[in-house]
Amino acid sequence: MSGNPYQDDRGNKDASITNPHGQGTLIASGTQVRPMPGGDGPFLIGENMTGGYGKAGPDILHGCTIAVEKGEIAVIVGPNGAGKSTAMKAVFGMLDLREGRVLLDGEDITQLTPQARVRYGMGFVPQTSNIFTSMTVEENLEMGAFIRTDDFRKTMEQVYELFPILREKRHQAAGELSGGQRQQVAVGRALMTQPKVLMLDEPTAGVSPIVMDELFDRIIEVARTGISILMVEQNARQALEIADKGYVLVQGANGYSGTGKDLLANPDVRRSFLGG
Amino acid sequence: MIEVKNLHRHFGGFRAVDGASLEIETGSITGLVGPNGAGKTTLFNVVAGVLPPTSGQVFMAGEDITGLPPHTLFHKGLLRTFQIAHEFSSMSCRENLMMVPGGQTGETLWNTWFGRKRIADEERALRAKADEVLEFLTIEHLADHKAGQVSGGQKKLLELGRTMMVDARIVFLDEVGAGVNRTLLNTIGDAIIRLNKERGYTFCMIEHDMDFIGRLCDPVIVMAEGKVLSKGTIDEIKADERVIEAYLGTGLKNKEAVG
Amino acid sequence: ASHSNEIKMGIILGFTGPIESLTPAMAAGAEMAITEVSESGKLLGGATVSAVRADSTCVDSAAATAAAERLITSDGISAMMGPDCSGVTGAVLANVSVPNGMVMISPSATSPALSAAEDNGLFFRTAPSDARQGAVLAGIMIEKGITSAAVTYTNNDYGKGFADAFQAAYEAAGGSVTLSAPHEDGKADYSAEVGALASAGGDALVVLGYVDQGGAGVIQGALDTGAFDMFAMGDGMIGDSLVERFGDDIAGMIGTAPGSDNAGAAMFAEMATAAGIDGTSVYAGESYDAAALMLLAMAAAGSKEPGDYQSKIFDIANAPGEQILPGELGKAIDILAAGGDVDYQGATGVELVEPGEAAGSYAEFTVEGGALTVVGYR
Amino acid sequence: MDLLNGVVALANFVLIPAIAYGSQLALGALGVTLIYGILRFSNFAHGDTMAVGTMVTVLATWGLQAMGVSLGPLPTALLAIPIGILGATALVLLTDKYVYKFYRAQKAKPVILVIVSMGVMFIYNGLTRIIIGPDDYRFADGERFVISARTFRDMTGLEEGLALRTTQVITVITAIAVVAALFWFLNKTRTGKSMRAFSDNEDLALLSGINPERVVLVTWLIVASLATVAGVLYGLDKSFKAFTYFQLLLPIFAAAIVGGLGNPLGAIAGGFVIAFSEVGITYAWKKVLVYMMPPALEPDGLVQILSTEYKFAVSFVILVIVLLFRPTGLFRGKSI
Amino acid sequence: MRTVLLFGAVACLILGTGFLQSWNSALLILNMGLISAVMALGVNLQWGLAGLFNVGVMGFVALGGLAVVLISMPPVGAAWQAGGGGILLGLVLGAATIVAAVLVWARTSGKLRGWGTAGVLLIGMVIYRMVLDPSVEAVEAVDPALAGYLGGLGLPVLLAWPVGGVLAAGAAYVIGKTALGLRSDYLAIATLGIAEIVIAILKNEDWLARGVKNVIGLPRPVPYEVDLQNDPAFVERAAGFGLDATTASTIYVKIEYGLLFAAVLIVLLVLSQLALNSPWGRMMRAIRDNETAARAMGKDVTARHLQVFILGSAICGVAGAMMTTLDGQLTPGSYQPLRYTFLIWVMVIVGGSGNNLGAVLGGFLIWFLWVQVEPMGHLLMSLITAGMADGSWLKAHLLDSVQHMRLLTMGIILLLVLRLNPRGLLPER
Ligand SMILES: Nc1ncnc2c1ncn2[C@@H]1O[C@H](COP(=O)(O)OP(=O)(O)OP(=O)(O)O)[C@@H](O)[C@H]1O
Ligand SMILES: Nc1ncnc2c1ncn2[C@@H]1O[C@H](COP(=O)(O)OP(=O)(O)OP(=O)(O)O)[C@@H](O)[C@H]1O
Ligand SMILES: [Mg+2]
Ligand SMILES: [Mg+2]
Repeated sequence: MSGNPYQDDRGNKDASITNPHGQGTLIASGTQVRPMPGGDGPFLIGENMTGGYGKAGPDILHGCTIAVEKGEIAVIVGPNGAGKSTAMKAVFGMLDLREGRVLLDGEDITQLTPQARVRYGMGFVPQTSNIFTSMTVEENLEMGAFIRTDDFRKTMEQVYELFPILREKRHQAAGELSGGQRQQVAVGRALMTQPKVLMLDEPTAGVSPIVMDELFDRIIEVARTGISILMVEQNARQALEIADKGYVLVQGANGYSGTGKDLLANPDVRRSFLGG
Repeated sequence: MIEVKNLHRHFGGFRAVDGASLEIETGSITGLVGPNGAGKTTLFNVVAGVLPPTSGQVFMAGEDITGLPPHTLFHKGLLRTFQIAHEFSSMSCRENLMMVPGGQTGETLWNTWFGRKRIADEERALRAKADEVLEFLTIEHLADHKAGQVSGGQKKLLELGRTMMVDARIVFLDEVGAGVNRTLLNTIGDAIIRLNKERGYTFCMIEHDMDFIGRLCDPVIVMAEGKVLSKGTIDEIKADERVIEAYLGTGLKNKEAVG
Repeated sequence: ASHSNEIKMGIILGFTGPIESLTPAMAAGAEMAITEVSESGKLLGGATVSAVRADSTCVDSAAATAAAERLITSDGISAMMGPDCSGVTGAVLANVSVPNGMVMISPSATSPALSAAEDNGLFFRTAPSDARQGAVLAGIMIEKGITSAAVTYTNNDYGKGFADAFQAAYEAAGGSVTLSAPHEDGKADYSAEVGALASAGGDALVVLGYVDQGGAGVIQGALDTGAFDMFAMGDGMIGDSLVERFGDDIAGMIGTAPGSDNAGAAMFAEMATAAGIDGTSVYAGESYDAAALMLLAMAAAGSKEPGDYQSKIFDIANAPGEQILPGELGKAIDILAAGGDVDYQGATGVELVEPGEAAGSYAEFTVEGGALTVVGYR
Repeated sequence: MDLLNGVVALANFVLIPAIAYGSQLALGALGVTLIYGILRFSNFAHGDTMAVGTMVTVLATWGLQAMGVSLGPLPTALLAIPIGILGATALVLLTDKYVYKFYRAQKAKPVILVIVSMGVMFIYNGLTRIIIGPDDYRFADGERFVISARTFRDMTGLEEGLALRTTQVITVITAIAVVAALFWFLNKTRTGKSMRAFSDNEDLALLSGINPERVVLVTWLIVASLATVAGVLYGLDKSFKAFTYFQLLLPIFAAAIVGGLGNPLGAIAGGFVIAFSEVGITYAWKKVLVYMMPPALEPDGLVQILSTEYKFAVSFVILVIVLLFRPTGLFRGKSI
Repeated sequence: MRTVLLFGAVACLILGTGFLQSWNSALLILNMGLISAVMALGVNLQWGLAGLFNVGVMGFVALGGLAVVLISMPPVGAAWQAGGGGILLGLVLGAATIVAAVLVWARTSGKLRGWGTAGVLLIGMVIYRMVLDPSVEAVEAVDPALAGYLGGLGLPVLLAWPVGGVLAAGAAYVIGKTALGLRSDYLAIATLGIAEIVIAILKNEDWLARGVKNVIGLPRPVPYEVDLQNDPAFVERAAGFGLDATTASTIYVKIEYGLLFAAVLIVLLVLSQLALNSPWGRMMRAIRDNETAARAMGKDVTARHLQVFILGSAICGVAGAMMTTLDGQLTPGSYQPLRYTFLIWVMVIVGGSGNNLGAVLGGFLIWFLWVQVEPMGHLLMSLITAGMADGSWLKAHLLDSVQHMRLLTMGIILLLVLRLNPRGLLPER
C-alpha cells in the first residue's frame, strides 16, 4: 500500500459495487504529443533520471542513466527494490521525472505521454499483468497494433511464426493460458506495434527453463531485426550472456555498467548481485 | 505427511490437474517442478484449500483434509507462502508476525473487554517470540517499519517468518525464487534448510530455478499436463529423458557449460 | 408591550411531500382567517395576528416534530393550525403539543386512529374521520348498483384506514370487495398491481390514494389495459390534476371529499376568489375554519394562552348561539365580547363531535365533459 | 375461444407490461453495467443521471410543444431526446472532469468511487428538484395506443382486451436497437475493442497506445445516452418524477447483478428476469386459469403466489438464488 | 488535539442554536445527534474496520423501531384470543418449511434434489398460508382503528433497546450468512434489498405492528411533560431557575433523554475502542489489509466479517430503537433510504472512517447540518434573490427550492471532504 488515502478500500471486496479487475496503477506523466529537439547520443537514453511515485512520494531513482543503441540488447540487473522497474517506467513516461530527460533517436521525449511514446516507436512489456486476459490471443495482438493504421496482418503472421503455440490458441481467451504462454502473448503484443525499441521487464520470471531458453532465443532474433531491446532480468547470468550492455542498479543509482561480459567477469558484481 | 490421491481439478472442460497422485514424506524438502501450465499452482491451491477439487482426495498424516478451508488447514499445521508476497502492509513487521498464532485470548471479543490482564501477558510472550523470529531472519531492525514499506525480498523473508511463529508441520512455498535476487535467495534457502533441520518442518516448493532446487530439494516431483511425470533426486530428474523433453530442454547443457 | 398585542399562529403543513399540491391553498385559507381577524382589530384589544409557516413534509415525523418544536419554542406561537397528514399529526401531538400544552387543529388529518389519541383536550380537527368517508363512498356505490369492486389504496395510514372503513361499510351494505391491495407511492411500475386488481375483477376500481402519486399511476394502468372503466375515489384523488390527466377517460367516476353546501361554502369560495386563491380546493375551507375557531376561542376566553382557550373551542363550534359564516369573524368577536354565544358554521358547516372532530359532510363529485363537478352533498 | 381469451389476458396483464418494464430496466442496467465494467464501480448516481437526462428532455419537449412542433402519432419527446442526451452528457462530463477524474488520476480504489458517486447522487438529486421540482410531470403526447383494449375487443370479438401502448412498442424497439448497436460497437469497432481492452487491463491499454481519457469519455457518452433514453422511455410510459428515478436504482442494480455485472447481455437478461418475476409472481392467476381450466377445477381464490406488496422481495429472492447457483450472475460477469 | 478542537466546534454549533434559536431546538438536535452518532458508530464498525459496505442501514434501524412496539406496548388480549396462537403456529410452520427444504437439499442428490426441495417448499408454503392467513385476518379485524395487531409484551421500554439490537443482529445474521457466504461478496446489494423488504414487512404485516396505520403513544422511559407541569414540586424548582413550568418540563425531559442516549453512546464507544486496540483489532486490520493472507494464517475471515457485520447492525438496531422511543411512535412509512442509509454514510465518511470518534463527530455534525441547512438555505437564497425584482419567476422558484438545498449541500460536503480530507475530519490514527 502506498499510503495514498484515495487507495484505501479497507479491504472491501464487494462484488456488487466494485470491480477491481484490471485497474491501472500507472500514473502517466507528460502532456505533450510531440518530441522536442534534443541532442546526439545513443538511440534511446534515460539521462540522469530522478523521481518517484506520486506527487509527493520519495525519490526512488537518483540520477540514474540508462541507454541502448540501435539493434542492441541492454540488460538491467540489481537487487529487489533497486528501482529497475521504476527506471523502466520512467523511460516510458509512466512516472513524473523530477530531473533528467529521456531522448529517443536524438529527440527529447521527456514530456510525452506513454501513448505518444508508443507512437514514436517504443514498446513495453510490464513485469506483471501484461496481457488482456478476457480477450482472445488474436485480439491481444490486435490491441498491440492499436495505433497502427496500416495493415498489420503481416506482423501478426510474423508473431505467429515466432511463437507457434499462439497460432494454435489464437481464439482462446489469453487468461486461460499458462504462465509461459502468457509471456509469449505479452511479447507478441509488444511486437505488434513494430517498435523501434522494445522494453521488457523480467520477461522470464516464472517461466520454465525450456521456455526461458526459447524466449532468450527469440529476443536475440528480435534484436537482429534492428530493434533495440532494453530489459530487466533476474536471471542475470543468462541475460548478461546475451547483452551488449549491462547496468547494475543499486538503490536507484547506477552501480556498475559495462558490456555484459565485463560485468560477468567483475568479481564484485558476481558476489553481490549474481549470487556468487 | 501429505498424500494426494488421483486429484482432478477442471476448469470448464480444461483439466488443469488431471489425476495427480503424489506423496510428500515427513521431514523432506520436496521440490515441485514442471512446465508452465502443468498444473502446479492449481495443485497447490487445491491442497491448501483455496480451490475445491473436482474429484480426488488429499490426506494429511492419514487424515482426509479434502476441501477444508485454508484457515482450518492452518490450525492443522499446514501453512503456505505466496508467490507474490502477501504482507499486511499497514501493520508493522512485528505485528505481521504477532497476528499469526491462532486461538489468542484477545481474538475473542468478549475477552477484549473482560480479559485485559490475560491478554497483556500473552502479548508480551508473543512480542518476544516475534522479535526472536525477526532476529533469525536478520531483519530485527525493521520490527517497527510498516510491512508495506520494506523491500520485496524482505517481504518474502517476512512470509517465511510467519511460518515460524507457530509450529508448522508442512509449509508450501510457491516460487519463492521468482523475481528474487540471487544473493537474497541464498539467504532464504539457508533459512529454509535451518527450519527443516532445526524445527523439523516439511517443505514442498514450486520452483523453476534448477540450481536452487538442486541445492535444497530431495526428492523432486515433476508434473506435466496435470499428472505426475516422475519423481526422484535432482540428478535422477535431470537425467530423465521425459523431463528433459517436457521441461528442462537441451539448452540446459549449454547453460551449464557457460556457468 | 407589543408582545401582548401580537398573536402568532403556526401553520404547519406538508409544503413538500405527497400532498404538496394541496397545501398552498390550505395555508392561504388559514391566512385569510388570520388576516380577517387581525384587520378587524377587535381581538384581545386590537392584537395583530400573524402566521408562521413550517413544513410538516406529510411523512417524516422527525422533521415535522422538529419544525413544530421550532414554532413553539423559538417562534412563540399561541395556536397551531395543522399538521395535515395523519402520521405526522400523531407525532406532533404526542411529542410537541401535549408536552407544551399547545392547541392544534388539523384541517385534514382524517385517520380514525387519531380519535383515540391521548390529547389532554388539545387536539381538534375540522375534517371528519375517514371512517365516515368510507361509509359515504360505499353508500353512493351501492346506490348506483355497483356491488362488487376491487380496492387499491396508498400504503400509509390514511389509505389503509380509509380502505378498511370502506370495505367494512361496503360489505355491510351488501357489496363485495374482490381484492384490497395497497400501492406504494413513487414506485417504478404498477403493472403488477394493475394485473392483480384486474384479475380479481369487479364492477369498479376504488382508488384511495393521492392524485399526485401512485393513485394516478394505477388508474392509468387500469385504463390502458382496459381492466376497469368505472372508478370510485376518495378525497386524496380529487384535484385538478385528475381531470387534467385523464379527462373524459374517467367520465362518470364517483368521488367524495369533505365539503358542504351550506351558505358558508359559497361565501368562502367567493372570498377566496377575491383573494386570488382557489377556494374549492380540498381542505382550503377546513383550514380557514381551523384558524378561525382558535381565534374565536381566544376571544371567548379573553386570552391567547392555549390552556385558557382550549375549553372554549367546543362552545364556539356548536350550538347554541348565533350562526357565524366566513367573513363574519369580526362580528363574532363582538358578540363574544358582549358575553353572547356563537355557533360557528364557517366554510364547512362546522359541527364538532367528541372527541373534537368534525361530524363530517361530504361532497359527491363526478367527471363530466372533462371537468370535475359536484353533484351533491351528504 | 376460452383458451384464446386466457392467452390474451395473460399477454395484456403479464407479458406486455413485463416486456416493456423489462426493456426499461435493461436499458438502465446496461448503463450501470458499462460503468462497472469500464470505470469499475457501481454508480449510485445512475438513477439520478436518468432523471437529469429526462428532465432536460421534458423541458425541451415542453419547449417544442409550445412552438407547436409535433411528431404526429409519436410522442414529441422523441425529438427532444437528443437535447436530453446533450444535457446529460454535459452534466456527466462536467462531473467527470471536476469529480471523478481526480480520483482516476489518483488511481483511487473502486469503492472510493462508489462513495463519491453517492455524493454525486445527492447533488444530482438536489439539482433536479431545484430545477424542475419534485412533482410528477407528464410529457407524453401523440397517439397513446397502437391498439387499445376496447379496439381490440371490438376487432376480435373476444371478451378480453389487449392494449399495446405506443411507448411500449417504442421502448422494446429501442432496447433491441440499442443493444444490437452496442454489441456491434464493442466487439467489432476499434474504439469498442479498445474499451474492452481498457476494461481488462488499464495499464496495458495505456502501453498499447490507447488513450484512457478517450475511453472514459466515450463510456460516459454512451452511458449518458443510455440513461437519457432509458429515462425518457420510462417517463413516457409512466411519468416523470425525480424521486421515482432514485427508486429505480434498486431494480436496476438487481437486474445488472442477476445478469452478471459488467456483461451487457446479462444486463438485458437481468432486466427481463426482474420484470417478469415482479409481474408474474404477484399476478393473480385466477383470470387466466378461469379460461384455461375446466369449470369444475376453476379456482375460487385469486391464485396469487404472493401479494403485490412483496413484489420487490420476489426479485430480490431471485437475485439471491441466482447468485447462490451462479456466483457471477446468469452470464459470467465482466466481459465487456 | 484535532479531536478536541473539532468536537468543541460542534459543541459551539449546538450551543449557538441554543442561544440564537431555542434551547429546546438545541437539545432536540443534540438528542438526534447522539442517536445519529450511535448509528454512525455501527456503520463505522462495518465499513471502517472490515470494509463491509452496508447500504441497508435503514432496515436495521427500522427493526430497532419494531422492537420498541413489540416490547413496550401492552398486549392486545382480544387479538391474541382471535389468532395469536394461529400466527405463532404459522410462523413456526414457515420456519420449519425452510429448515425442511434445506435439509432435503442437503441430504438428497440428483433429480430428486431440485424437485424434492421445490415440493417441500410448495407444500410447506401452502400449509403455512392456510394456518397463517385466517389468523392474521382475525387479528387484524380486532378494532382495526385502534388495535388490529397483537400488541407487545408490555415491558419497560428501555428493554426494547437491547432487544432492538438483537432483532437487527438476527436479520444481519441471515443476510451475512447468505451474502458473505457466496463465492464473491455481495453484501451491498443484499443489504439494499433486505432493507426494502424489512420496510415492506413493517408496512404490510398489520398484525405485527399495525403496518402503515402506525403505532402511536409508545411508552416512555422518562416522565411526561404534562405530569411534570402538574407536579407542584417540579414547578417550584423550575421557578427557582427562573423558568416557567412548560419550558422547564420540556427541557427537563429532553435532558433526561440525552443522558440516556449519551450513556448508550459512551458504553458502545468504550467497548469498541477496547476491542480495536487488542489482538482482535489487530486481526481485523490484518484481514482488511490482505484477506487471502489472513485466511492462510488461520483466520476465519468469513466468520469475522459476519461477526462485525452482526455487531454493526445490532448497534444500528439499538439506535433505531432509541430513535423510535424518542419519537414516541413507529411510522414505517417514514423510513427513507436517503435519510436512514445514505445520510449515515455521509456521517461516517465525513467524520473519518475507521475512527470511532470520527464517526461520532460526523454523526453530530451532519445531523446538525441536516436540520439547519434549511433555515440557512433560506438565508442564502434570500441573499441571492435580494437583488431580483419581487415577484419575478426566478426569485419565486429559487425561494421555493430551498428545501432541496439539503440534498445538494450534503452531496457537496461529502465530495469536498472526500477530495480534501479523504480520510475524514478525524482520520484513523
Ligand atoms: N506504485 C508504487 N508506488 C510507490 N512506490 C512504489 C511503487 N512501485 C514500487 N515502489 C517502490 O519503489 C521501489 C523500487 O521498486 P521497483 O519495482 O522499481 O524495484 P525493482 O528493482 O523492479 O525490484 P524487483 O526486482 O523486485 O522487481 C521499491 O522500494 C518499491 O517499494
Ligand atoms: N481459473 C482458471 N480458469 C481456467 N483455466 C485455468 C485457471 N487457472 C489455471 N488454469 C489453467 O490450468 C493450467 C495449469 O495452470 P497452473 O497455474 O496450475 O500452471 P503452473 O504449473 O503453475 O504453470 P506456471 O509454472 O506457468 O505457473 C494452465 O493451462 C492454466 O491456463
Ligand atoms: Mg521489478
Ligand atoms: Mg504457477
